[in-house]
Amino acid sequence: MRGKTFIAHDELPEVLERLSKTMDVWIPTAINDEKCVIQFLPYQPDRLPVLDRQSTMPPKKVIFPQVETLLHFSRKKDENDPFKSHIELEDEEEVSPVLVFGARPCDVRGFLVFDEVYLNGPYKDPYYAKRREKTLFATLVCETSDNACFCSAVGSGPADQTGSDLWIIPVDSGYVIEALTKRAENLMPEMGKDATEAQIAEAQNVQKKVAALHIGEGDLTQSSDDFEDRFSDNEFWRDMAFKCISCGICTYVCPTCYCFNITDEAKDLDGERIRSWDSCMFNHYTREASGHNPRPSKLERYRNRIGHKFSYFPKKYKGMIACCGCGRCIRRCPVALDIRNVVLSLKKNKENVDV
Amino acid sequence: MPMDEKTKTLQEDFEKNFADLELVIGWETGFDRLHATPVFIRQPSELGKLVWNPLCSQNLSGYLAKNLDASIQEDGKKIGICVKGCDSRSLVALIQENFIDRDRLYIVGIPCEGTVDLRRLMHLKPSLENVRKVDIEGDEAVVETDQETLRFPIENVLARKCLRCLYPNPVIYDTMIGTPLKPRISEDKLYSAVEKFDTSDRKQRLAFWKTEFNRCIRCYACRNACPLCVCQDNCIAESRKPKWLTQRDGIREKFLFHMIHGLHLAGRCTECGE
Amino acid sequence: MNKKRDMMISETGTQREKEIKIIGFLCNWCSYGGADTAGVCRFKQPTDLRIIRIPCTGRMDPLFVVKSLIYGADGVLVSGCHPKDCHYAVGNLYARRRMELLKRFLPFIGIDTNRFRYTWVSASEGQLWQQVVTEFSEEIHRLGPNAGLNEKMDAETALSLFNTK
Amino acid sequence: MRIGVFICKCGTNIANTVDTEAVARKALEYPDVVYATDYMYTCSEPGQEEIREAIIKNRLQGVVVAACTPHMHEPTFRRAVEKAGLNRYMFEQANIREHVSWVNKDRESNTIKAMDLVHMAVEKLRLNQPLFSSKVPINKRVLVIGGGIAGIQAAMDCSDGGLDVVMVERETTIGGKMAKLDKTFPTIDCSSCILGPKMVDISQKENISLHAYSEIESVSGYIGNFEVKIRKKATYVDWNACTGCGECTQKCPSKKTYDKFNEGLGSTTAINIPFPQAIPKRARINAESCLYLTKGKCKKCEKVCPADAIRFDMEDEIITEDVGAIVVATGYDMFDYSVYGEYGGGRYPDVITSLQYERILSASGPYGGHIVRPSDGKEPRNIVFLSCVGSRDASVGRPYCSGVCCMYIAKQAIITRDHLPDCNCYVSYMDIRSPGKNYDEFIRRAQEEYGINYIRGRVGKIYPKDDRLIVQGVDTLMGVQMDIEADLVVLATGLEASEGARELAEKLRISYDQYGWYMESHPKLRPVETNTAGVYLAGVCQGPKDIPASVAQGSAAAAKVQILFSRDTIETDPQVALVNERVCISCGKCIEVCPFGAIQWKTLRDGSQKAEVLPTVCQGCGLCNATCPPKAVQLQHCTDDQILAEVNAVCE
Repeated sequence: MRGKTFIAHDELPEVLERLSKTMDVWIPTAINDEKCVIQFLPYQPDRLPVLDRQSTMPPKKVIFPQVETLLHFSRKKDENDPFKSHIELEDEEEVSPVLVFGARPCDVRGFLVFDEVYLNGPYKDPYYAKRREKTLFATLVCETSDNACFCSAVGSGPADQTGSDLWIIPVDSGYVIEALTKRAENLMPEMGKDATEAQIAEAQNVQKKVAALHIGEGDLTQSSDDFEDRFSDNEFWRDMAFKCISCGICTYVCPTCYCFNITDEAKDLDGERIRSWDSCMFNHYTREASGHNPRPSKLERYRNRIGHKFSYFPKKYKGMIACCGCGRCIRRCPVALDIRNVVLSLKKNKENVDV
Repeated sequence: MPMDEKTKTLQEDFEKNFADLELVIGWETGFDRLHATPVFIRQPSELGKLVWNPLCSQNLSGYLAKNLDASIQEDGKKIGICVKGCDSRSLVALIQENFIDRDRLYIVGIPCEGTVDLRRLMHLKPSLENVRKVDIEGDEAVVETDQETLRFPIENVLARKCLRCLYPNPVIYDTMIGTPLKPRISEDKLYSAVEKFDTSDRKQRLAFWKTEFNRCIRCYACRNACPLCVCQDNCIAESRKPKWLTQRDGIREKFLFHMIHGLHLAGRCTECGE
Repeated sequence: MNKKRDMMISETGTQREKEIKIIGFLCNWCSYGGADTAGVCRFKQPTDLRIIRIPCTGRMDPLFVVKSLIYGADGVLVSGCHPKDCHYAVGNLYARRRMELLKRFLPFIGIDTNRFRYTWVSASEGQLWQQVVTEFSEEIHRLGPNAGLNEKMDAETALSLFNTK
Repeated sequence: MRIGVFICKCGTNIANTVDTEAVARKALEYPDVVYATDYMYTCSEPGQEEIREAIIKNRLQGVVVAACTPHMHEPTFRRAVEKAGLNRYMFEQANIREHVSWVNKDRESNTIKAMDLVHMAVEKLRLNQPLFSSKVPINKRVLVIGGGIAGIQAAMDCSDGGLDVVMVERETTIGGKMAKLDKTFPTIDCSSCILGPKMVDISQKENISLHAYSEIESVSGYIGNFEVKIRKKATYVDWNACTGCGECTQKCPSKKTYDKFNEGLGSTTAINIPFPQAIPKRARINAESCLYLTKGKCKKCEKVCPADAIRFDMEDEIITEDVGAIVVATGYDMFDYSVYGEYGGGRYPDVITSLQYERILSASGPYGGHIVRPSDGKEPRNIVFLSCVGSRDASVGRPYCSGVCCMYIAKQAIITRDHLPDCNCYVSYMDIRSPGKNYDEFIRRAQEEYGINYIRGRVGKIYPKDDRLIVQGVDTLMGVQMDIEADLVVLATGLEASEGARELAEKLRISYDQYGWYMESHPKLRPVETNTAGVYLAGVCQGPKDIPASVAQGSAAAAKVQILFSRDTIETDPQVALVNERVCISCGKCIEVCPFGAIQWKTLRDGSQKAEVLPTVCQGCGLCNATCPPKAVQLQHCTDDQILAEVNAVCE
């Protein structure tokens, strides 16, 4: 096994270039610098990683694409009886191995939520599993946080290594890389030179310093009972959800939101079955075929979002809350709705609540 | 009038008139002092939350058309709402289209010097921390942090829509806070960007829009923030019957979605920039 | 002939390379009748047009035109009763405003406005209909096939555009 | 769905240039198509039988026929599928004759085009829904708007058939323009002698209620069930009390009131009855010239009225009538000749209109039937009649022929020669149009028996010289200049849509052309119907015509009403708009755009307001569908999805 390696700043493109020969390397990159939108895209020679701040969109789509074709189908009519037909199905082809380079601990933690649902459950999602198995995460120790970040409040932290395969520690002159899983070790020969003692020491200092940080106030992980108590408090939810404009951006930028919709798009006798992101903020999410909707307004929908993340999910999955504290939903919300505030408010003035 | 004073006048005005109001819609400081967020006040004791500053970008008039159904109408009491110049125009449009009843509103208009585009600000100063206050003084945006006071030329940090705003002053109001302002742009220059765009050839224009729409993630925030996008949950972009769009995320679907948005707002848009 | 046709039918992809396809939205009362009249009079026309019968041009949402063009129709022709001559009194007046708006909007978003045309042809104007179809078809042939917004190709072009900026 | 496709060869009409067999074979590849064939004459009885058999044998649920235009045989095929037990709307027709085989000879391209059209029809049909007509009861009362000869005829015919009739007349008396005429062509019989008895009948029929001096305020509802609001304008005389004795008109001191009935020749009193045979014969005070109403002093009429009928405080009153059908017979106005500056533009008192001349000729007119000049009361020695004043002249926006002028000029000239045998009559004409029964003979009599001078050519100028008028023009047949010293010039003024015709059309939601004439549903085959079901046209309001034609159309409109009322209910066309209340966002835009007032607000149980289409009023234009932002309103049988399906069939 190789020890820790070092990549100097100016060697990074070279390393990425080399890695991308054998696998798809997704990096956070600014597609239009002026607009400050950073998203994960496959590495290309003229595409540079932006590592000094959190990406606008998490790397969710690497494993869980916004739209994914599950299968192609085509109906073949019986020549003798055109009413009869048989259906030929064709799965999507295999996926290639992927390295996500430069994700942050919160981004990676999002996939742990996914894993509970799509890998460890009674049912395994083959489409998710297929990509998940072939994906490695090279995660960056997170030195930059802002007022919307709250990873420590959800039981994680800026130096949380859970779910990562490689560990990237930024030091003055570059990055120190460390393999965390067996799968990652094969990649180490590609990861620059061996790190010097001094670099390793510097990296340990950074790691230590960052690990000591507590990002976000309070503890949001034990809110399940509070939520249940509040469930019927319509006035509370009205006030909490009032400013929400029912757009879906919080769910789209969320590394843990895993809901999807499946539709068949057919033309004549051929078509494909596609799976696309869905959002519980949308009216259609729970609309029934009859037209009835059990969550008719944003009050019920917003309550569900909180409940799902902080109560239903941890109840079902060993206490794990479906929130990674990345703060994107707060940062990107057009009306700056603060999910932390809502969760903390669950506790307040409880004596007034008529249960 | 400085921002603090305006905030104070704003609070006082609502306090004076609160007896007639069931609800006040305004802005408060968000999760940090760099963010403002809509606030809905039902108790006079909470009026202290109200703020006015160049971060109050959200157009609150949309809440009136979309979210206030008949049920919250309390015996003849009115809804108080704060509007900037652009917001007031949306309000007029909504009143004209009979989505809201002018008589139910108590409108406090605030002449607006422009709102700060946080993305532009963060681009200039990515590590902006511990902000205390953001204000506009003449042609400069002033950002006070715990450590220092920063000054930026407004053309670098103001939302672009604000730089070409013709209506800094509310066009409809019951009370106005502060004195009317002059637009920062003359009418003849208003469409200079569009004119410039018009000089590009068709293929460049198509490429431009493809690039823009390619970034779209179909989260529908643009639509939901738009005060005049009144279909909301029934938008044909999501409807399966009729089915105008599929769930695919290709450029076609995004393009058509934005065409729907564009054509549905043709002749109605008040250029609030939401 | 049969062989050629069979080829064109089996390879639906290549069939389209030859045929230009124009979608015509025609009001039932005037232009559809005008097209019938042109047929009855045997006024020869190009074969590119596929007519969709609608009750009135007032039924036309401009989005039908946008959708057709984005999805690869080579041309779109909307035709109804002459203004003031609408079967439903005012339907075509609304249509005229909408189509005029669309005509100005299309170039702004980079769609060739020459691929879209609206005209007024009454049920008796078979000759005019022949002229309209012939001229418009010639125009569309001159412009060539419309790629529309092709999914895959465009994702790539769009990305390459980011990088060259 | 199980769809059957039938490709018609139409003999050789289609089969010559379209490979129908290949189209049928291709159709089998489309989704849901389980049966496809071609046939020689699909519309023939055996062809229809084949469709019916195929429906039953293959348990088809929808049928596409690719044949001629649906305008030709859609009803035929709908009946055919209905006979086999399908809903008539589970049918689509692809037009591969008028739109394909007849307009190009390229067999290969035609075949592909036909395949596409069949494909589109199949895709649309897959989204068709069975539609069902509903039945609504008919209110068997008819409203006749306008009490001229056309309206009178329509009202009488309806009344004679046993229908209740409501007649609304704008003036204080019925009779219209015909009541002002002296004689009628080509028989020279007395106009009031033939009209008078009909007017009296109207007043005496028990099933006709007459609202004179009234106008239509608004019309709502739909065929079989209209609700009409009528404004009864203030007459300042209680017509229930007034006996029409005329005492008041004798004593009224305001004698300079414009005499509308006499076309402004002479003047009348502020309180007045237009003419002795008026129906109803009731007095009305002209508020603009009444001394009491303008200056607050007088009340002479009140003092002399033996019936105490004067009501100075009277106001307009709105009444409501419910009817099942409406006959519009609002007639016309005379063209305002003053736009012709070269004819004096109204400045010379002895240049008059033909209708003024009728009043001069009339024994009940201002001069008692003596032909004298308005300026000095002298008998004229030379009279010139000018034809086409405001007709066939695009420069004044009147390119159409008024149709009656040639004839009435001949009539007036003949009567003139009867009255004043020494008076020379000249007629300056462009062309003579006399296509009616005995009309051309009449013109010949004028020329040959009565020695009236017909001069072909236009008059360029009329100017006064001493107390006469010089009519200067050109005689195009002789090729010489024409200068006639005339004592009186009669302008054959053309006909134009009556004042307020457009406003009324909008209330009735019927179409009018660029001149304001009301548009019939079809110029040849539906000449008295409008595009608003239950509204019919009679007389000149639809376009210039003479008395026989107006009477004929009045009777025709009455016949249409009788036909409608011969049933107790009407079946509605189910191809109408329908609102999905769950999707409706209550913006009201559909209500604003609907040309027929077919959409109204409906209050749901939760108090919210949603749009609702009245299926009986809806004409199926789809304007609301195009306007509705969330597409909550969908036009049945032409929904967004159906149009999109057709688009998608062509694209990609």
